[in-house]
Amino acid sequence: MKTQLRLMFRAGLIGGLIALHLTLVGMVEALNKREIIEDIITLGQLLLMGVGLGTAVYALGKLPRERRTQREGWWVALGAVSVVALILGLLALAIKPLNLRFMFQNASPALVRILTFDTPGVLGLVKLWAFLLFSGALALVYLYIPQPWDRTLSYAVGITLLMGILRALVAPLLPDIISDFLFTPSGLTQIGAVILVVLWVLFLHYWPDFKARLETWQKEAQTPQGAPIRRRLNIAFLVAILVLLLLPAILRDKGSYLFEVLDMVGIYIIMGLGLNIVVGFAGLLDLGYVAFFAIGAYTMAVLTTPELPFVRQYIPPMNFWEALPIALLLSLVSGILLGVPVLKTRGDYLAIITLGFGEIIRLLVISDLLKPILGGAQGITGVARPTFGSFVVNESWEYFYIILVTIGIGIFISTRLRDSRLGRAWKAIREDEDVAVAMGIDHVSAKLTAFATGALLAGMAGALFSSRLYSIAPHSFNVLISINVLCLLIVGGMGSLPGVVVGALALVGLPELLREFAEFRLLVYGAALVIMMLYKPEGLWPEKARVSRVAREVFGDRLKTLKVE
Amino acid sequence: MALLECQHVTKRFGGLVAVNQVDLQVEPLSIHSVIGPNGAGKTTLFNLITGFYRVDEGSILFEGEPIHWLSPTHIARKGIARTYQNIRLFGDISVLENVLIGMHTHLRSWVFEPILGIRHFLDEERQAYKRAMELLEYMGIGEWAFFKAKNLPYGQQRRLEIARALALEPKLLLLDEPTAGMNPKETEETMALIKRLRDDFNITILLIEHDMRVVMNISDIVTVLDYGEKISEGTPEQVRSDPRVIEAYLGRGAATAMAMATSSTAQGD
Amino acid sequence: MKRRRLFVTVLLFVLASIVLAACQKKPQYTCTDPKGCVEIKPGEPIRVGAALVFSGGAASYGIDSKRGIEIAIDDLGGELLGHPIELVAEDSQCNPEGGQAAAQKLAADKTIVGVIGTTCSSAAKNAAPILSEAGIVMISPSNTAPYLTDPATRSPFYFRTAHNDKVQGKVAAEFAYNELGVRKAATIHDGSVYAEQLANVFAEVFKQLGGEVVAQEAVNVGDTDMRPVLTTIAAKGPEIIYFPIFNPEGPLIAAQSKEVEGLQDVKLMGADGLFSKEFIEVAGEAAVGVYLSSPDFSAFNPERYDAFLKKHEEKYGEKPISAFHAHAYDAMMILAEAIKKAAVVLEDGTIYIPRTALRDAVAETKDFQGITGNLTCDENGDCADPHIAVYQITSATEWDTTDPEKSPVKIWPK
Amino acid sequence: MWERLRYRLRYVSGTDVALWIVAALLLVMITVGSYNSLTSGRYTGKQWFDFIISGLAQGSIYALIALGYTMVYGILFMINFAHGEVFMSGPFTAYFLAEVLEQRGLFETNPWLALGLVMLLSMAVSTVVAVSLERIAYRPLRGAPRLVPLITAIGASFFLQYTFRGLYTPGFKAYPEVQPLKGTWTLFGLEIQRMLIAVFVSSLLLLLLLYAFVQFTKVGRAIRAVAEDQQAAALMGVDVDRTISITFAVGGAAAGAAGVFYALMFRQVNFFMGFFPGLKAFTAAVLGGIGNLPGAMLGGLFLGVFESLGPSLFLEGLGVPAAYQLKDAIAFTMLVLFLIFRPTGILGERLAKRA
Repeated sequence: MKTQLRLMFRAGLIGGLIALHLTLVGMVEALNKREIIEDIITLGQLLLMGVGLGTAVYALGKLPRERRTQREGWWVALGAVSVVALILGLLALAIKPLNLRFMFQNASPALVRILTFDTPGVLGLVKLWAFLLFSGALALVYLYIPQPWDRTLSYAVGITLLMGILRALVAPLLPDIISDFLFTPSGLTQIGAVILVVLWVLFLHYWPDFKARLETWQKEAQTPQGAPIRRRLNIAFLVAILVLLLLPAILRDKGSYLFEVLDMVGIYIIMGLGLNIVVGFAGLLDLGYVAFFAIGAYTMAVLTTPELPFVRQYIPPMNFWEALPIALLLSLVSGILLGVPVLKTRGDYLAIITLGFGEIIRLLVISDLLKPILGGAQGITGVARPTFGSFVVNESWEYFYIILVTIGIGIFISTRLRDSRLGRAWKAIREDEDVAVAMGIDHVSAKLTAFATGALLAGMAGALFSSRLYSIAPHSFNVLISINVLCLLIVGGMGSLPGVVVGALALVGLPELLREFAEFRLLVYGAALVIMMLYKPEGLWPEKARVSRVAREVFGDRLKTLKVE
Repeated sequence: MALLECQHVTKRFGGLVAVNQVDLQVEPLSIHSVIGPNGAGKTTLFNLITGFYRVDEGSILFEGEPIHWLSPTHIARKGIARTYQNIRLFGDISVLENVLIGMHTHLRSWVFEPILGIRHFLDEERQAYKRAMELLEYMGIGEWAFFKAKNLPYGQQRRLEIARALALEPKLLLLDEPTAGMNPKETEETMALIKRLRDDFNITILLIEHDMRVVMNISDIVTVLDYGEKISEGTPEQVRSDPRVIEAYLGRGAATAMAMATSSTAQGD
Repeated sequence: MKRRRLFVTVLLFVLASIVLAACQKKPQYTCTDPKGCVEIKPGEPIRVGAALVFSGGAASYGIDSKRGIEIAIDDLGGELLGHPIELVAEDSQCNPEGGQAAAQKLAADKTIVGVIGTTCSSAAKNAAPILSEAGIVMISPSNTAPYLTDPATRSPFYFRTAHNDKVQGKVAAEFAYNELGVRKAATIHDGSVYAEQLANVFAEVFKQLGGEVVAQEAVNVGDTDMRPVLTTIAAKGPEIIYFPIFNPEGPLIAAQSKEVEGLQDVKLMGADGLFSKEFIEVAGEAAVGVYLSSPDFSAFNPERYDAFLKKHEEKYGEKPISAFHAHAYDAMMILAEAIKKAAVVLEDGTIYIPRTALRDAVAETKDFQGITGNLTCDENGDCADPHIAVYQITSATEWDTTDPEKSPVKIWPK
Repeated sequence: MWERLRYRLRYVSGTDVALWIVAALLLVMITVGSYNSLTSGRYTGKQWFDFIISGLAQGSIYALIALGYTMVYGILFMINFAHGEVFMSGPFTAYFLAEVLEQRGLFETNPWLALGLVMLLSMAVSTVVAVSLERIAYRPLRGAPRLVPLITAIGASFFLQYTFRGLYTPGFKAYPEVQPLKGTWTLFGLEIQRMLIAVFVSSLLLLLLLYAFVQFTKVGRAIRAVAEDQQAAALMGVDVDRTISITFAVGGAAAGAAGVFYALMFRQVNFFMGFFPGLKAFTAAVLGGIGNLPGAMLGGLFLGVFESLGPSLFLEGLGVPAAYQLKDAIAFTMLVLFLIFRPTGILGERLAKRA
């Protein structure tokens, strides 16, 4: 009994503190403006509901499985949720008499109204309690749903709500008739929510069957008599790729925002691939990676803009293709130049030196000293766009193709180098530099090559970035970019190429879509990083044990007899 | 001519003289052991030979050329490979790749060959993979080729380290306490392996041990260090009976008293 | 097979209901506007975008402006033509990519009527063309870069209620030369587009008038110790230091200049970025005597601004946190006024807002009684009150803009 | 002859040569710049002195923050990126107390008591933040690859920044003035701001206090033992978790105190105020030799003076416009040079060896 009480209060207190944090930081109030399901629930309420649900799940998780559905489970879960309600209720009561607003700007009358569901007096508190009890009870209800359906149903509800939240992404892609029917300007319509849940339940329910069938096809295709199936699968695969490739062109009008986001994700993927070589392969912790990005972007801008009279005296404005090789060359050279001093240092010193380099470049860019060349605080406008004959790449979906090709090249280079002599030298240096050197590896040139390759990719990303934006400003090139790229590597999984893509989607794409909640974007970003590192430090898509192409070729069937780990 | 020659090599750390005026001559194709109690300066000597420490005084010649001013990379390229007392493998990459890294100096490709997928590069890689596998199989750890090195059992890790050093195709192989942490049976196997290595690969081996008895059977020459100074050198028999060696190992007081006993134990081996 | 039938049934049901829903729509108004119209059915909100900076070091400007907009919406009673007003805030950050992304996101939403923003000129450079392309009228509360309303480069749907740097910098220089009679000036900017431009315009005009600019210095946003830069300036012997920057660097310069030898008697002058009570709170006694340029408050009824401040404190529990809340308030009000003018109201309460007509309505704004002055939009999109006054702070504790006799005291034009 | 030369230079690599050339170029630039500045007579001796004084004051603030950085690094070998936020949390919270006290007039009647109370609250808040940070975010990650705690610290830094921004305000809050610290004192015939002296002296005091704590108390011994070798310390009966918590607490308290000084000196607090000083303080810690308490102090002062003096002394002489804008570039260039030619910092590394 005593342990249960303790568990109840513990869970309740943790949940209560999180709820307090969310309300006082202003998240609940801000998100409350967004109705996810018309007239039913707002995002703010959903957030509180999530806290209630989470508290109940946490409390239940600490109980032995078989006792969760007994009376004990009900008491502990609902009790914990009640503690949360108590804490929030106290907050709602205390705001006015204690003048909490003096300190906490979000402890406003509006917040009280939200917490008490617009009902004054005791009734409001009862409503809050009932609301939280309801959300806690959801966790218990989940336990009673029979096996395959519990998961299916909860996933379906989750995905539907996510679609409501990411409305800006989904709705424009659908035909107007459908999207008007399913979505309101801020979220889902009531019917829309029901329909989506039903559709997702059906989809998720049939998905395993479909997947199993696909797998049997694949297996059949590998048997000698499976040639026709193989052919059909290949065609399907090709068609799928083709459709994917044509998708931007098909969606260009509706998806201008989607491609805006994807372009940015793509640019970060290119940078991520470059930094992956430096940090993931060679183990050189570079916190000033933005420097090369800035060099690429600024070279492109300075060489192609009609502005900057000082520069134009000497060089006429170039077009994109003339400037690109120079931008790449300059970033490559700067990679080597910045690499040389860095060679002498290791570990954290390396990190801080590179951080310093990044800052130096940013300060130089913004300075009055280089204003005639780099435009100073005003930045540069009129960067050239890529041209193919008379066709000018202009729209974000058009840039997406160029970015896609660049990503392809980046991945190609990365994979080729990873399994080569140079790649092995990098890995050796990463693992143990002394031993690597004793093996006859020239660590100077290996490190410089890593820096140069990384800088090249960052320069490419920068050139695309500035051309796509048409104008650039020095404030874009701050240390946060370096940190963001590093974080996406780690979130994706250090050294893993698919991890770069996943990490960029998670850390650049998702926050981009939630731009309207930008006040809380970095708050959530920070919390997500910490949670990620605590529970999944190897990343979302860690590098798996691989057998390289050459090994597969050389050892062939013998591989099957070897243990691979 | 000696393959490796140390002339009056001295290394100081602050006030401590770790290696003091050491002369050493390693004859080609010999197994030469350096023994001495803990802290005698054996590993420091290795670090001097492989270029990790700078020589304060004296010189080190390899095949008659001074090498003590070269960087570790270049010394390795001259044909000196080593292992470490506390095994240092590239833990997070596969066993096979560890050996491939050992072959680094014998491969030629750099940035462009692999990116462009030049045929010459691919041939070279295939050869290297085959050779690496042969080495692993020679050391009896072929089946582990695609394991991460850090997940190998301890004994296997020692073997991998030697395989990696052999991949360098060295003329001189430095082994730093290759039997550390092994039981007597494993120790014996390792000694036999070392002897085989010399014969199969035609290399010279310089070996560090602090347990004198281990090396007696296989060594051609034994050098004894104590407090950074060479106190004795010669065939195992000569060294074993040298009173200074006994003193170093057992302490001054015990030296004379135990002289007889020690020699008889040693003979009993 | 049973399962599949269920699936098909549900799918049919969904399709049928969608078709039914689609058939209900009956067009009653034909839109002829080249950029299209926004249709707002009864009960649906009028959605206004706010593309401001909410993250990073400049966030306080954006949040400040957003609060101004929200108060304006409150003052409108939360509704317009019987439709509630909904504010859709997007972070445009303080850089081109942020402006571009926010603009794309807002442009993709066909229900957005107009946009208040952006905060930073660098973001507006990219946002303005995109929103103009989409036919969304855009009024910025705080862009000051001349580029944006230069006839050669401006976007047709772009307007602003903040002062063009060219206007304010010129006024400051003329005041310093003619009124104060100083001949040697120094400028300090903080690397922001606003301050750098203002400082440059000031220096240019000051030189044209015949003065000498002895030092053009710069600090970084986030700097706290200004003594070194002030010592540097002191050595050049200016008679006035013009620092058109923001809080908190501005008040720090004012405060620390009193501690630097040779600067005790030098005149200090800032711009509207510093025109708020916070300046005296941080600068303390050192604020006394500082000149600040700002829209001329005597041109209109200043009590409205006081009422604004009261509402602000009530709603957000604190005083305005930066300089552009009033501009944002006016921007929202101008937009609302224009919507009223341009909207076509049908009998059932449905309204249509033709986009180009809305833009024209904004452009026709004339003598609009805002809290930053009498606003009139010129043909290039500059809507700020052209009357700029110079105020002098005379008290370290008092801040009263309603009474021209109290600090800050209006001293020019007389 | 050639042989002899080659022998002499036997340990010099191409990299070294390149670095020496860069360093020599920089040195020439610095010398020419300084010579021009000094001979141009733009500044009087008093003004040069003023540069140094304000540099010392700013440097003292860096030093105060750097102490926390260095202690944590010394014991855990991790860069506690969130230390700047620990520094911010204290004074930002204590602002509200200060505001109340000012309204009640305590800053007028008994300024020292008021200051003491504010200081106490600030230190308490910073300590709580630092300790919970360690408990929640860092402790579970001990022994993880080095990048993992670094990323965690970055994440925690964002989280804290935006939490406090949400809680209090995204704007600035102005601290009340402390009357006794206004005005100037005359020292050795020179007028110096009282505030500057107060900050400088208290940072020195704090350094001595911390030094004594680490060097002479039982807990301090435990800290040094853990810094030297965690496992060995644990075997010797030192409670490692507790010791690390204490280190964070002490570092946090120091940051809280530093924060109040910062707030008094610059009269304003803001959620972002920890970021740049934090970065600089880390630079200072590295300059002084990370993990080394007196080193952190020295590094901080050094950095402060360099930043303050550098633009006028080096850059202006070379005709650089708006030289002050580049003061951070000078600071970082110096850091880079330092790390290359003396990688262990001014006083060398290690908390354990030198405390």
